[in-house]
Amino acid sequence: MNRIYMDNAGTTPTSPEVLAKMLPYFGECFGNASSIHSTGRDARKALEEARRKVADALGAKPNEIYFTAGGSESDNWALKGSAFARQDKGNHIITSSIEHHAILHTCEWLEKHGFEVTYLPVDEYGRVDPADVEKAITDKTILISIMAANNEIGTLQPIPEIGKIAHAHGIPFHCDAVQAIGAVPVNVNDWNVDMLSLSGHKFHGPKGIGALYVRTGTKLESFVHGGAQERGRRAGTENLPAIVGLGEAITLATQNIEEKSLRIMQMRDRLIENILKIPYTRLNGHPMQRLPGNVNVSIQFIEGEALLLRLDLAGIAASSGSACTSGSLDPSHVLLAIGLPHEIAHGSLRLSLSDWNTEADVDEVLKVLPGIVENLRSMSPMWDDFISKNNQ
Amino acid sequence: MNRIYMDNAGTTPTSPEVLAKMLPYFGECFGNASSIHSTGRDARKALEEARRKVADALGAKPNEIYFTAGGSESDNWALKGSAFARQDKGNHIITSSIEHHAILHTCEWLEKHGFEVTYLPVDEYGRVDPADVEKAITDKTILISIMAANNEIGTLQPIPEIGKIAHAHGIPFHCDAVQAIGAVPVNVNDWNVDMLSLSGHKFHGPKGIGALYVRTGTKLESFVHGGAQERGRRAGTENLPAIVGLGEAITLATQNIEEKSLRIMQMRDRLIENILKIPYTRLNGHPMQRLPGNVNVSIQFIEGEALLLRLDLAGIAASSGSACTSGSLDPSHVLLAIGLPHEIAHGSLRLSLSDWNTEADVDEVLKVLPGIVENLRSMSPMWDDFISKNNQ
Amino acid sequence: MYSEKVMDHFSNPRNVGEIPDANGVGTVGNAKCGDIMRMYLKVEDGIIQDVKFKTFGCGAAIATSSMATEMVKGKSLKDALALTNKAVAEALDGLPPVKMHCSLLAEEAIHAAVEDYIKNNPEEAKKAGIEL
Amino acid sequence: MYSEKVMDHFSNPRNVGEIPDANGVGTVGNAKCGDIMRMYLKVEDGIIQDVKFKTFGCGAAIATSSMATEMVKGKSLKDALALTNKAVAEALDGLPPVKMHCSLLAEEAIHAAVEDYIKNNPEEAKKAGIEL
Ligand SMILES: Cc1ncc(COP(=O)(O)O)c(C=O)c1O
Ligand SMILES: Cc1ncc(COP(=O)(O)O)c(C=O)c1O
Repeated sequence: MNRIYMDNAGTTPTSPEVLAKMLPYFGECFGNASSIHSTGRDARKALEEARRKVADALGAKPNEIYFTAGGSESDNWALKGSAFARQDKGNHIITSSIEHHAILHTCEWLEKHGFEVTYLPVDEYGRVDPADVEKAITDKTILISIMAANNEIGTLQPIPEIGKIAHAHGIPFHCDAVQAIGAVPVNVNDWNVDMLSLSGHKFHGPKGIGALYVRTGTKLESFVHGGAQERGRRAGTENLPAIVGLGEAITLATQNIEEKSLRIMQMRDRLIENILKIPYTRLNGHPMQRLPGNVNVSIQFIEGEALLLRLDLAGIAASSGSACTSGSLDPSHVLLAIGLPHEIAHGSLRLSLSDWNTEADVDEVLKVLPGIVENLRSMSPMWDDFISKNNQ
Repeated sequence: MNRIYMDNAGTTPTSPEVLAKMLPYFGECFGNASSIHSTGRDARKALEEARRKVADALGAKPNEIYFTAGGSESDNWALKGSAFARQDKGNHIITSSIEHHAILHTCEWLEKHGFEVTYLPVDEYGRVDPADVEKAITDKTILISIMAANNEIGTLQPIPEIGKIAHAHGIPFHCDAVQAIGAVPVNVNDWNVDMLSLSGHKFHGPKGIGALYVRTGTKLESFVHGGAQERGRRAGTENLPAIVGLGEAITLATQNIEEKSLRIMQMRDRLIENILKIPYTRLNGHPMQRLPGNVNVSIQFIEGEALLLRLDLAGIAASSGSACTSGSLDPSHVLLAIGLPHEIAHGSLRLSLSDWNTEADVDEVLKVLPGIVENLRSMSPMWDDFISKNNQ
Repeated sequence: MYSEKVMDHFSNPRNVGEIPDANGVGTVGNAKCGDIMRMYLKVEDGIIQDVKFKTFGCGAAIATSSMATEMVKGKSLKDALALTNKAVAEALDGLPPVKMHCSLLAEEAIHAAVEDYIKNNPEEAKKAGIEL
Repeated sequence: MYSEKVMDHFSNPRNVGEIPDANGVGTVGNAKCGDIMRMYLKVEDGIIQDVKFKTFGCGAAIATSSMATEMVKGKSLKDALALTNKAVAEALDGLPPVKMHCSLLAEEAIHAAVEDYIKNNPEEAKKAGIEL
């Protein structure tokens, strides 16, 4: 079966070009970049070249880029590292209620360690109001962290405005841009960010590698302590093949981004338009300010996991904000934050596209999805109850 | 030039067998192991298979193995995670003065956050005395962390005895076994450890992947907060290719370990015996209780980095405990802890072997090293002064 | 994550639907938690002659509903009341730990339908040796 | 990490050795920190006719010693006293930041040797227009 992959917000395959660049660094050029012998020196050259590529993609300076093991580590580092480094200035952090768990659970941990966190609400489209950010600032605020693009509903946040507010108050601003890289143009200066997290596997780079951008002068404690790697700020033998892969992947992902996005947006909009023709469905997230590749719809009277499994049997990989996919009883905190009732949130479907998807993929999804929905509804007691109520 | 690599304690190349096992997981089977569609489910199968392999290699249960980004993260997690999880019981940690920086700098960070750390001394061979461990225990001690094998001088610690003492006092025991895996047999039960750190790239596995063994029932906070990966204890999209590589590498590394070690020890001992024939040299570390592949000698009147560079020009990659290789002015804390004066510590050379080394490599090193030493001494004012003093 | 049996019962659920003249109906779960199961029974002479279900829920919810109906079909009311979630899960070659609550729901749905029958037909139930 | 120039001066250091009849000798650094440099000068008519060094230290220490001797050979005492560590580092196409102290040591070693000469030969120095 020719499988269709529409879970690119979850992870993406490493592109063959990227893998090809990585391969020499497993074998021939495997050196420890911190060693002084020539095996180590060759490694260092590749490392710094990759750092320059990541910096270029963000409009940053190479010495502002630190490699990490992924988006989660970058987020943990930015939050805990700032919190502890600026503890003398205050203990208040501002974030949003729809951040990724790598931010939210880190905030919860910080709350157990003496910090106070404001979780800003979002509107029905998942947007943070910059005015709310400004209102939440106190003289104890030491950090603001808002994501660039939501991983579930794809909503883009007004990052440059929020950054401007943060800076007007002299507060460092962190942005989780894990979903934004390769999807929308990212520039740390235009965005007024002081720290920015990214993760390689979200844009056809390798897994287990990410980066944290840290603007020169930003106070930040180390998170992983140990050796003097990454100029003493992030310990651990450098993961050279993955670092080289990240450099290559981010270069490819940020090339011709407008053109690529346009093509992806066309597929996205065709999916949305046609899925919404199924009765009792709704689009989640902002209609315009959304990731080019993100489709998130709630399909009433059916449950997300069952839908995913049926799609999977039909050769389509997707994801859901259903509780059942996570093992908890509550559905996605993001869907609840935009005001969906639980029973509707349970029936959500996320299709996330990359530039590897084709119009034929879209055709196929649109061909099989309505039948699956109909079938699942036909076995749903909620659908029954709804129909008989409407017939009365 | 046919290069000889004797810096295996720094890092090792990923073996072709291991890389071959990894490759499918970059492309065809790239799924997110936490997704429920079949791409994700295949990923999960591979993940759990790798976990079983790591567990088998340590005599542990699969659900006691957590994947991390490497040895440094494992060490940070074990220490910070235990410290915060057991804060109500006390604030005292016992470790040794010759641990890796991933332990020592983490301890220093914990000291800034209300914990107290005892850094046990070592004898002239770098051994921790189990009696010292027992003496250091107070009713506030919440963790003991001692490395299995030192990365610089190769000294093996009496881990089972120390573990027994820890357990007799009801204190959890962590062991940094990064250098021990694949070099000596490791068994978490025989060793009486509750947590154990390891890192893939030290035994011909990939970089950027490691594991922390956590005995069932051990209290440990998360270190990287976020998604529910690794049963909610370590967030971040699973680095599947590297995890598969780690599983393969640890299986290969722990196979026929006695036989392999014997061969490596023979090379080691031939190196030591012959290098010590150069006048004014000494062996660092324990003569018997040492890693099969570790040679560490101090060569008086010359400086380590210059020696490494000369060896490198002769096609031999090695390392040193010289300050000059680290950019600090103090030489290795390990060499100072075993009582070497600074000027002798500066002239240390570490040759670390893996089973990829050959007797021919040893021949070559023994052929070129004496000439290099002689040449460097001939330009050393310290050597001049020493000779003229002895001639008086 | 799911066994082949679970996937089989999920993709080809047995006994989906309604029984128009059911004499025992039970609904358990709630939409807020993401699972609702409704069981329809046709009981004659103390024997479950027919059983059907409708379920809103995840793969495990659908599979356990299907399996539970298979397990009580043709059985006595007593047997149906003795059905346990463990038995359902085992018949499916196991369920992931986080999904065990689905098998509990299936057990409860069957029990609720049987109890509904008993409430509506106390005489018949007594004949079959069952009282609430 | 090191430039080609540094590696060249490290692998083929110029002017290594002693001058048995040196009239200016300077030693700086200490073994504890891992670097000792000793410079030997043969000065005639205010000109450094010959210069040699011995160095215990890292690659940069050896390379800067070598370069510094090259830079003062055939030069006047005044020129030698004007030698800066920056000039030495630049002549080597730069040094890693953590190694800049080596170039400082090379500057100090040259200066120490010149000062030794001046101390021992105050009259000659005066003739060359130099006083301590
Ligand atoms: C004993 C010891 N612990 C920890 C580490 C850290 O491992 P990694 O560099 O893979 O993070 C190393 C190696 O660098 C080591 O030798
Ligand atoms: C918005 C966002 N932040 C952080 C992460 C965490 O990244 P990783 O799983 O690579 O650690 C993800 C993806 O899982 C994400 O979508």
